[in-house]
Formats: sequence, structure tokens, C-alpha cells
Amino acid sequence: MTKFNPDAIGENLLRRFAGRTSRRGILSRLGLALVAAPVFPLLPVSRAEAAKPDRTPEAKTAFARNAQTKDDTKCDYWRYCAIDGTLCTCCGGGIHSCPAGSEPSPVSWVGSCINPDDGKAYMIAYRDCCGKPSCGQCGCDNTDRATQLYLPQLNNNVIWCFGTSSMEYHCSTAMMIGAA
Amino acid sequence: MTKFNPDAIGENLLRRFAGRTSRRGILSRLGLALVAAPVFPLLPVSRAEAAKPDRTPEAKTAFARNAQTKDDTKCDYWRYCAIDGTLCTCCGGGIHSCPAGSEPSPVSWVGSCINPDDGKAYMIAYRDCCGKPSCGQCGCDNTDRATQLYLPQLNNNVIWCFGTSSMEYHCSTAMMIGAA
Amino acid sequence: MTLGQAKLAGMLLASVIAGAFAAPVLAETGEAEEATVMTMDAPKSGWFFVRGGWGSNGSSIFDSATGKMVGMIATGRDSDLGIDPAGKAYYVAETIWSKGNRGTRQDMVSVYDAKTLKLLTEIPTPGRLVIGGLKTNFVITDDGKTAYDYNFDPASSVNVIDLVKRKFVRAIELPGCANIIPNPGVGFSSLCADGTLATVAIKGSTQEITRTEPFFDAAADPIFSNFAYDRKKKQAVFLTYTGLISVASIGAKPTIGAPFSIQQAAGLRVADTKPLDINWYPGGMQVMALHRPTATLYVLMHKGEYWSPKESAEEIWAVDLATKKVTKRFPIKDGGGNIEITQDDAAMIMVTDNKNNARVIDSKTGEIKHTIENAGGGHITVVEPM
Amino acid sequence: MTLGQAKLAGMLLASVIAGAFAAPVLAETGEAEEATVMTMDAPKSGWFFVRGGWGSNGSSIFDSATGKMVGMIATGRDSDLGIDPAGKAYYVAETIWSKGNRGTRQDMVSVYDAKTLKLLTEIPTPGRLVIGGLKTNFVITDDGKTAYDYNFDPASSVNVIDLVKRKFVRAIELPGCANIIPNPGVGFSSLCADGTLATVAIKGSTQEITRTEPFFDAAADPIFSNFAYDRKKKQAVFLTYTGLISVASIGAKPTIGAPFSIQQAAGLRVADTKPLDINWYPGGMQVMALHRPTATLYVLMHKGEYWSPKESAEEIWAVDLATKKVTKRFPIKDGGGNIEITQDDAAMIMVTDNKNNARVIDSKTGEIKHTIENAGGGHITVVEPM
Repeated sequence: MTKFNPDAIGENLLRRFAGRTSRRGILSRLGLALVAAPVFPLLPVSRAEAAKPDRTPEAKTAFARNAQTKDDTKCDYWRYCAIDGTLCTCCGGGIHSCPAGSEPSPVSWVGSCINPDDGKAYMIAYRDCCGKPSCGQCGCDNTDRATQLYLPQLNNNVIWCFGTSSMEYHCSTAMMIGAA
Repeated sequence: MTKFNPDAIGENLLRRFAGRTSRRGILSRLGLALVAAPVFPLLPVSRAEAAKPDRTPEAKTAFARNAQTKDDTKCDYWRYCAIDGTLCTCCGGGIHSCPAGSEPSPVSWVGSCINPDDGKAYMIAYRDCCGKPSCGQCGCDNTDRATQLYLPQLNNNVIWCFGTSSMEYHCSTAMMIGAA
Repeated sequence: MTLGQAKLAGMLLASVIAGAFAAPVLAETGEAEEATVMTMDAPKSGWFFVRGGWGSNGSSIFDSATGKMVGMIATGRDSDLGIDPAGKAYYVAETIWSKGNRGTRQDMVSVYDAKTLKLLTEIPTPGRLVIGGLKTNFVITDDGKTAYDYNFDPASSVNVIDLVKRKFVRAIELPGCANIIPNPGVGFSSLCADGTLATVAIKGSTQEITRTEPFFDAAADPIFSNFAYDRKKKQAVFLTYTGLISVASIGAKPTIGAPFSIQQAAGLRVADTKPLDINWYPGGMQVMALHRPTATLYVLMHKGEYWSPKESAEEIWAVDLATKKVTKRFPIKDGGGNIEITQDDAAMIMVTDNKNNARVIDSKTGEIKHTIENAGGGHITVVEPM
Repeated sequence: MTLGQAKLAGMLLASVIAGAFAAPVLAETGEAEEATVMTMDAPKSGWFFVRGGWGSNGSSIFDSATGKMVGMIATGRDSDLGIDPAGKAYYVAETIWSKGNRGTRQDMVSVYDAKTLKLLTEIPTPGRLVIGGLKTNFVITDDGKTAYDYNFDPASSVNVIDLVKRKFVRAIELPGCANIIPNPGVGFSSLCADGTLATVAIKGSTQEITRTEPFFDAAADPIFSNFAYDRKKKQAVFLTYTGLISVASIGAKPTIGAPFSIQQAAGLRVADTKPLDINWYPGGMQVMALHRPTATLYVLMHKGEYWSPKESAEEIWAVDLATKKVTKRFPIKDGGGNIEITQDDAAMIMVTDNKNNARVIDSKTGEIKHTIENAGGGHITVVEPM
């Protein structure tokens, strides 16, 4: 089974979304919050295991075994392993493009999905497009490694429209971040 | 066929809903509007015909032939011959009572419905209850003598929530006004 | 660090805290993608603009050729959509309360850029009718300079909005009438409860209202409010509950052509208002669509008795307005409540049913080209030829 | 004539104009009815409060005995509902934009009188998490004096609201944790990403946060956020994706009981996180309901593979928490995503499916007592014994 390594996500997302804001700058802003929060242990996902992923059919989730790479307007498209919402590809947008008039959220939740063409796992950022009413087309709710609210960056129920001019949810994209 | 006499509605509604406001007082307020508006001819409904209604089965609409008088939570209850919306009787209200927290609109559209028990036609005021989200139970859309927007008091598409503190539509009641 | 950057950093640090990310950095793979935002083509003749059902706040745009959604315009509940004839903007007449179900009422015409679909401005208005499903309450003039927005509170009036200066001009009282037909060079016309067509000739800050002779019975056999208008021919096409079709020439002094029966045009018996008379009747919310280039009217029809003006359709009837003949009848499988047709040679029909599903039908053959689930339950708009 | 009367008269005269009512007066028949408004009983143990689906703005109240709707509370999209333990008020934590899809964001706790369902006041708050389907984000304390409202922007915090003075008190940062368990006399507890239970002891304007040892794997086998809490026993009941049930004693220093497998409790093989392992798994949004008087947990279960935590249910399993045995299994016909149970002797279950239909089921027999169409697709609330 491909072990999902959420430990590695944060820094990657930081680089993707924070642009020129350095990690040092961010940490300095943590201030009081860091003091109040105990240092977290690493989540119980073994880094050694992650280094030698088992991507045999027996180790793949039902979604991964049935995923396809041809049609990104279908719920079984490989990148959608943890998406919840309407697909922007069905709403006039693209796999990493918001439909006209909507706005990509600067933050997102993430998934780790296996591309059946190369058998490799990739980190996917599900960035919501915000500021327009729900598109209503191609509703999907896949839950590979989707967790609950206390681990929000792996939770697909949150409306990830923070930092946008409107929090109205329109649709979700599935952006490639890199190899998982 | 029971001829419906919309000419007679206005005054009746005025008395029902205006309370102590006299017709004279209302007409004096008409002022400029009356001047701007040409005097309307009576609608082409013969008053003589209305006086001798034909209420044989052959003259009844499909709704009237199939209406019942026992269950006011069903769309075929006799008073609902021209209702459009959710029945307040299914929403915690009554046939002429708004559910708690909602507010009856002081104005309404009307219908003329035949009570199968006595074969007589009665004038029914469909007063919307307003100020809460749509109740969602028992949606009905009956159209006996329901007309279009230019004859609004016989139109059941308008949200009749005028003069209420909120125009949010909750449900519709069917109040007896009197014999038609 | 700008304020915006600070805010963003504040958000991102939260992720750091929440997820325990004191971990090594992943190498950049070069595969990462950028988030982008699409733009729209100018409004196309092949597009359908479909309102969502009750509770929906958007109008989806579908391409009739592909059946695919190409975008969405934010149209709040019970709003009305207008298309700038020049294709530069969409106008949405809407009513919003400051606290959703309560608070301060705000009426406005919201202006969206047709290319980016971004909100350009809001034009406040003193009110409008809150109603679903009517296409004749908010009308843009042929020159794109003026909008007329029907108001009912419950006194009847029309708000005049200057779309160039983007400001409300004034309200014109219109007692006893509703539904707006553009009347270029004159003002607008409307249907009235006394069975006449009223024409409002606007002259600066005054207006003169004239009426035709009564030509229909508003209580006994009403004309559907969702009538059609051909801007090129300056003709309105009216249809009554029994199926009487009449064509009106719109101008300073409109004239109404002799009505003919849609049933008779199909070689059937004329329909009556009497009960127990089973016949074909028109029914639906947006009950008919006019293909202006061929002057063909497509009507949603069902079998039944009179007083069934909202009944779901079983067939689409094509009426040639020149020969007054029904030339085609297509069955509809799952009922239909709204119909529209593209104003190009393709002449593609869309029909939506009460489950919010849409079908795109070739008007020449009756063939279903696309079925679109959850397309929307409200009315359908197309780009009109000017 | 008062202003109100003048306004009313102004409206009614419009009807006069619109409808051509220069006609004789109908005689009063004596049959005319008065418009009245109902009032509500105090919140009853037999009531289900059911949120509408996405886009709905109300929570319908159904009587489990009759299956009938008795009223509705206005709960805007993604709001959270709280019931005053004294039965005098309903609290709705909600977020409203001043122009619906845009404008100024307004966060508040709206207070409704339980008898009239009229809005009494709004308590402004500095924010809250906009999310659907979670029952553990807005919690009223046992004494009814305080509300805790979870916020995520996306930094994690809890807003403290004084329900007596009806004002916001302060926000408490809660990094890495979410979901609120009332902790009377202490403050509240929450689940955390590091697999611990955090307890926030509030002392005036300061607080101390302590944590248990890690007892679950938040990434590999998470505890459902919609857990249950028994206020009388001060016990939280947790359930993980694989079906591990644990009972936590809530207090200044919470203790977590040893977990047991729901499959094993049913005499079946323990479920695993491995793919291709077909077993029974819990799944849904509101995945479980606790009947507190009998300490019986009802869980929505489906056959399948791991990573299916939202899958529609095929059965309801009743787990006796004392004996750690599954005592009953009821089939569900059309799937289910939310479950709740009344806290009285009748112990009536409600299950809603993804078509917004609800079924009221007798937990003793599995018999379907009522089927309610369009009841709502969101989560279900009942009056809790204190």
C-alpha cells in the first residue's frame, strides 16, 4: 500500500501558495500560537515505509485500481481520489483552471493519488474555485485517505475558500503538486 | 360551469385585510395613480351568468370533480383548487394558520373553489406565510382559473409576501372568504 | 510584507500548526501546475442560459453543439437575466436581503463583464417583482442603452434604468398591466388585465399610455406571460391557454393580427374552456419558443382538460406562423416545463423538466442530441438576433 | 391613519387598480376565517430537528410519533443549531454575506424564542467555520450559559459566547485540534491531529491546554468527527473508520477506555485498513447515534473496502456498550447518510438518505414507522438528557 505522508505536505503547499513568503517569515508570525501549542509528534506514518511504496494491485485502494487517465470530467479520473464537490472540468474550467468569474482559493486540501499509467503516487492539491454559486455538474465524493476536521488539510468537507473575495463555493480543481 | 367573478374580489379583500381603513380613505389615497390610469372596463365575465352558476358534474373542472373535503394535507383538498406552493397544514400550521415564527401576508391571491359536500363555490384567499425558508413539504400547484401576471390577484406564481417583515416564502394557507 | 502577504502567511502558518509539518522538504519535481482562471467568449448564438431551480443562485451556460457547460452567471434567487446586445455585459436584476432571510432589502441591476464574468458594478433600483420563471419582466432595449424592470409591490410599475450612465432614471406607473415588450423609438408595451395591449410612449420625463381595443379575455382564456418577441420584425407572438396564437406588430400604435387555433393548425378540433373536453393544450412555465429566422413557434403541448396551463408537456408542436400550420410534432419522454431554441441555422431546442434535467433536441428531426442532468429547472435564455 | 395603516392602504389600493374592482360588494357570509399564527411547545424528546440539504436554509422539526412536521427553524446554509437545555431558546450559529454571494461577511449566533420561533437577537461573533454536516462545532454547555463555536480561517480556534449576557467573550486558539466536547466545570475537550484528546481548562481570561497520550491514528484510522457525548455520564463515544469503538470519560483529566472492534462485537473478523479486504465498515456523515438511557450505539454500516467513510449504509448495527456486543442488525433499503435517535423510552431512530428522504424506525424492532419525503439531507439533532 502506498503510504500517504502528510508530514511532507505542508512545506510543499507553503512553497506553492505562499509565493515569496519565506518559511522563516511564516514561522516568526506563529508567535503566540506556537508557544501555546505543544510540539506535535510526527504522525505515525513511517518515513522508511514511504520510501519503498508498495504499488502492487493488492496494495491499491478500490479507487486506484479502477482509476483512468483519459477523461478528467469523470469522477474516476485518477487525480480525483480524494475530491469532494463539483468538477471544474465540467463547469467551464479545467483540471487546474477556474471557470471565468471564479477565483482559486490560495489554500487547499490535498490527496495522494496513483497515476495508473506509471504506477506512481502524486500529491494533488484540490483547490476550490470560489465566488460563484455551486456549479452543480459532475458531483464527486472520493475519500482515499480523506480524514476528519482535526486534520483539515486532508478533509474534503471544509469549504476551502479562504483568502478569496467571496466564500461562495463554485467547483474544485485537482492540481498536480509533485511526486508523493 | 361556475363562472368566476374576479370583479367582486377586491372589495371583499379590502374589508378582510384593511381592517378599519374605509374604502373612501383608500380611494382618496389613490390620487395620482387613478388619474394616470384609465378607468378599466369590467372584465368580460357576465354578472348575470355568475348569478345562475351551473354546478353540474359536466360543468366542474377536473380538480373539482376529484376534490375531497376530509384531508387538508393533500393537494386534492377542495380549497386548494388554485394553490401553488407548500401547504402550511403540512408545515406545522393550519388551513388558515401560519406555522410558528412565520407571518401571514396581509394581501393574497384568490381562487374560487367548489366544496363537493354542498356543491357551492367559495372564494378562497391563498395567504402566504412569510419570513421563514420554504417548508418543503406537500408541494402543490393547482391552476383552476389561475391566470397570468397582468391579473396578479389570480396569479399563483407571485410571492405574496408584501407588507411582511421578510419576503422569505414559507408556505401557503387557504382561507375561506365567503360564497363566490 | 504587505498586508495581503501577511494575511496569507497567517493562513498558511495555520496549516503548519494543524498538520505537524516539522518535516523535510519535498524536492520540486517540475510537474507542479499553476492555478489559472478562464475567460469567456462573447455571448454565442448557440448558447443556452439556464436558470437553476428554486434555491439555486446561478444560471448555467451550455453549448448546444456539445451539451457542455461553458460557464455560469450568478443570478440570485428570483433574479432576471439580460444580455447586452453588443455582447459586452450581462445584466442581472436581483433582490438581496442583507441577512439572507431578513434584514435590509436591496434591489439592483448587477453588471457583469461578459469576458471575465466579474462583477463590474451594481445599479441600485427602488424595487422589482420577486417572482420565478418569467422572462418578460426585465428587458434590454435593442440599442443596449436602457433596461426596463417590472415592479409590483403590489402596485404595478416599470423601473427605467440607464445602462450607459449605469443609474436608475425613474419609475413609470403601469396600473393593471404587466410583462414588457420592447418598443424601439417609443418605449415599451405591456399586456393588461382588461384584455388590451398598453403602449407606454416615453418622452423625456413624461409618458403617454395608450391601449388597443380588448383582444383577449384575461380571466377566461389568458395569454401566457412568457410570450415571444422578434426584435427584427418588431412582432410579438402571443398564445392563450386554449391555444389561440396571434401576432402583434409593435410600434407607436400596435396592431393585433387575427388569432388562429393551434389545434386547428394541426388538423384537430379547436380547444374549448369547458370541462370534460379532452384535447391538446399548451402548458408549462416557458411554454413556447420562437425561431425567429424561420418564424416557427415551438409549443409545449399536453393532452388533458382546460385549466391545465402548467401541466408537463408530452409533445413539442412546431407551428409555421406564415402558413398557420403545425408542421412537426415531437414526443417528449419525461415531460417538459421550459422550452427555448437557438436563433441560428442549427435551431437547437432545449427543454427542461421538473427534475432539473435538460434535453437538447434538433428541431429539424426531433432527435435528442444531449441530455444534461441537473442543468437547471428555471427559464432558458438565448442570444436574440437584433 | 397610522403609518402602518397608510402603507397597507397603499398596497390594497393597488389591488383596486390592478383588478378593476369598481364592482358591488359581496355580502359578508359569516364564513370568513381569520389568519392566525401557531406557537410551539417547548422542545420535546420525541422531536427530530433535520437540516435541509445544500442550498436549503431551514431545519424542519418532525414528531417521531406521527412523522409530521411541527415547525421549522431558520438555519442558513452551513449554520449550526443548538438547543437551550432549559427549552426556552434555539441558537443558530451562522454566517451571512450582506449580498448573498458577496459583500460583507457577518458571523453571529441568532437567538430564537422556542415558543414563537421569533428572532430575539443576534450575537455577533468574530467568525466560525463554514462547513456542512458537523454536529460537534457548536456546543451549548449543560447549564445553558455558554456556547462554544469552532472557528477555522484556516487557523484553528474556539469562540466563547456568553448566552446570558448575549455577547461574545473571547476566542481561544486551539491549534491542531477540532470538534468540541462539553467539559462541565472545566471548559471543553477536542480531538487533535496528533491522535490525542486536548482539554481546554478555562480560568477567567486564561486557559490551560492539556493532552492525553495519543490513542488513535488521525491519518491512518481517524475517529469520525460526528462522535456522541452523554452529558449525564460525562462520556464521549468515539468510532474510527475501521470500526474501533472507545469510550472516554470527560473531566479535568480525561481517560480513554480500551477500544473494541464493532465487527468483532458482531462475531465477525476485525476490519483492516488494507485494500481488497472486504468487510463491514461504518460510513456516512452523521455515522452514529447514541441512545444514552440504554448506552446503545447505533451505527450506519456498509460492506466494502477501507477508505469508504462516506459510503451509504446498508444496515444499522446496535452496539451494547456495556457488553460490547452487537445486539441487532437492521437492513436499510435506500441507503442512509445520517442517523439519530430520540432519547426517550420510545427510542425512535431517524435515518436520512442522499435524496433528502427520512425514515423513522423503531429501534426495538427495526420496523419503519414513517417515511418522510424531502425531510432534509443534513444532520439531525435531538433533545439531549442533561
